[in-house]
This record gives sequence, structure tokens and C-alpha cells, in this order.
Amino acid sequence: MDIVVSTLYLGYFLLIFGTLGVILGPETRDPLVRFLNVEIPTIGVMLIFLAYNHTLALMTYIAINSLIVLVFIRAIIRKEELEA
Amino acid sequence: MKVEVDGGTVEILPLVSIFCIVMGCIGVILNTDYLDKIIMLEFLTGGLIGLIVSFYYLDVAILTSIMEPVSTVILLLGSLKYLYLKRSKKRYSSKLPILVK
Amino acid sequence: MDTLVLLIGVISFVVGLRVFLTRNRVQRLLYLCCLNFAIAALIALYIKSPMGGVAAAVYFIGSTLSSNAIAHTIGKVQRLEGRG
Amino acid sequence: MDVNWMDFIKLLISTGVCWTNFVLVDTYFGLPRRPGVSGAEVIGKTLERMGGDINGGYFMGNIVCSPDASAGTLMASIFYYLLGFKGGLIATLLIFIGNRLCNDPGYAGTLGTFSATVLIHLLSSFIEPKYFIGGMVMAIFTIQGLYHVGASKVLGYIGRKLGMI
Repeated sequence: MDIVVSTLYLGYFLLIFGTLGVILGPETRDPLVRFLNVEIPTIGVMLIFLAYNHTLALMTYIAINSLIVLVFIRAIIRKEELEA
Repeated sequence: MKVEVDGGTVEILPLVSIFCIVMGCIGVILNTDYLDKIIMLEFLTGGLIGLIVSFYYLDVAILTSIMEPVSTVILLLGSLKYLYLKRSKKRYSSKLPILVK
Repeated sequence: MDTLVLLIGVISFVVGLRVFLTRNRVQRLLYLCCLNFAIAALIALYIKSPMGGVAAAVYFIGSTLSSNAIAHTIGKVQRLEGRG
Repeated sequence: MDVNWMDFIKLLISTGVCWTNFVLVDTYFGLPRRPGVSGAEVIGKTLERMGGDINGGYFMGNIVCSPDASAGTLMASIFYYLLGFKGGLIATLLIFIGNRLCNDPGYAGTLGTFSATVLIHLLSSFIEPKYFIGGMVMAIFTIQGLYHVGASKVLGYIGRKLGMI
């Protein structure tokens, strides 16, 4: 099979399976587990960008994604502190 | 570099990368401990970098390789602080009924 | 056919399967180190230009940094669970 | 498909050369004696609890946690394959920068890379440099990927035999 077509279908698979895992995966009551599952559809979107040759979109998406982790982690910790 | 498998040509680096991505995807969702999930996420990102390199996008691959340890270090520090916070809250709440008595 | 690339591919398949199947966390980290070596070698053999060598070196140093961080955190979590 | 037996002989010789190079350089600079970074201590303690040797465990932990002579051998063979002899010197500079990032003194990685470059240059008349890349992956597979307890016992035995512990 061609590499471009297989990358496209792999991206769709990651998007669907990761979304199902976020909604009804094991122990998603914990917010950090749910946030770590959210990383899977992110990588699915990256693979779809890669299959359509959108280089600039892929580069900015990767750079922003490793910075948005900081905001989410800060929010989860602040929520846990306020509920104590 | 190319392996002849009954007529078509299959290359090794995309095969290994696709294998890493599928296995890492299943592993991240099925494990429930934080550190196991982060190790599996590392495994998944290695497959992603291999697949980007096999499309000859070397600048994107170098950017991903630089940005990935930053994300991993932030996740590890956050999970450690979250674990410590949850543990101290559980100890405090287990001590609370004794204070009520 | 090239025997060398096929051999490295078989090694990385075996090690990837063992990363997925083993239960101990430290052994999983050791197998991951071997997989990083194999992927860096495959990148350098796939792209036969000096830029491919630079990409392989940057990938290897980055993955070593994050392995160092994971091992440090495993030690801290073990100390926290052993004490409390 | 025809398998050339000369390829396997070259691969076995390059595996032996790479294994000997990085094990001897790392043992001489005292990797099995004490853990350099705090992650290596965790790996050594865990392998000792599983029934292995603690000094070999420190050795394997130091390979995982900072780019030592093993990473130096791989980088030297890659850059020699791509750029020739002056590629080995560039690899030495890269490994030195990586060692300083991981909070290590960095003597073992730098000297290991330089000695690997000299060895590949001496042997390059009858073994092409691309066999050394496969040889290095085979060598790291026999240590980190096959059987951890036995590998740590072998590394501890070698370190004790050389008198470096």
C-alpha cells in the first residue's frame, strides 16, 4: 500500500480510537488520565496534516501543542488545590 | 534500502513507525498508571518522528525532536505534583474524622 | 535485498513488542533505550545526506534527555510510596 | 533470494569491535563504580532486587540516562558513513554538548567517540562503515534488549576483572 494512503487511514484510526478512549476508557474519572488520553487524537490530527503535505500547519501545531500542556497541567493542579 | 516482497517495494522505516504508533496508541489508553502512560507516549512520539522523517520533512522532524522533551518534562513535573497533592489530601481527610471525634 | 536494514527492522520489532508486553516499569525503560538506538540508525540509513545525520543526532539527544527525566521521576515516586 | 555470507562475517566482526570499544572505555572511566546521575541509581537498585549485579545495573542505567561511549560509537559510525573522517570530529563535538546537557563531566563520551572514529578509519579498507551502524545496534541489543539480569552479571564480572570497582 502507498505510504500516503496508509498514513491517512492511520490518522483516522487514531482520531476515532482516541476519542472513544477519552470518553469511555478505563479510569477516566481522574482528570490527569483523561488529559493524557487527549494526546492521542492530537497525534491523529498531526498525521492527517502530514498526509495532506501541510508543512507549515504541522509545524505550528506541534509547537503550540507542547506549550498548551503547560496551561492544562496548571489548570488541573489549581482545581485540585481549590477543592481540598 | 528497499525490500522486494512479491512484486511491490516495502521500506523498513515506515513499517517500524506505523507499528510503534499503533502499539503506543493501544498502550496509552489501556494503562492506568501515570508513569506507564508517559512511557508509552514517548514510544508513540518516536514512531511519529520516524514517520515524519520518511516523508523527507527534516526541519519538522528536528523541531519535533526539540519540542518533545519540553512537553515530557512539563508532564512529569505536573504528574509528580498532582500525586503529592492527592496523597497529602487523602492523609488530611483520613485525619479529619479523628479530629471530629 | 539489503540484509543490514532488514536485521535492524527485525530487532526494532522484537524490542517494540517487548516494550508493550512487559509489566516492570524499569525494564520497559531499558527496552525503550534499545528502540531509540534502532530508530536513530534507521533514520541515518534512510536519508543518505549530512542533514539526515543531524536529524538522527538531535532525535537521539532529545530522547536521552526525556529518558533521564523519566528515570529521575521513577526514583522520586518510589521514595514517596516507600515512605508514606 | 540469495544471502551473502560475507555480509554476516563483516557484521559479526563489527559487532565485536563496537562491543569491545564501548564496554572497555566505559569501564575504564568508572561507570560501574558509582551512579553518575540519580536515575541510574534507581535502575541499579531495581536490577539488584531482581537478582542481578548492582555494578552492572549502574552501568546499564548510565547508558540509558546520559549519552556515553555507546551513543558515541553509534554517532561516530553514522557520521563516518555520511561525511568521512572529519564527520567523526563533528560527532565528538555533538556528544560533548549532549553530555553537558545531561549534567555529566563528559570525558567518557568524548574519548569513546574519538577512539571509535580511529578504529573505523583503521578498519575501513575491508569493512565498509555502514556495517558498523548495524553492529552497534546488535551490540546494544545484546545488552539492553535480550536478558537484563544475565547482562548485568556479565558487566559486573568484566568490571571486577579489570579492577575498576
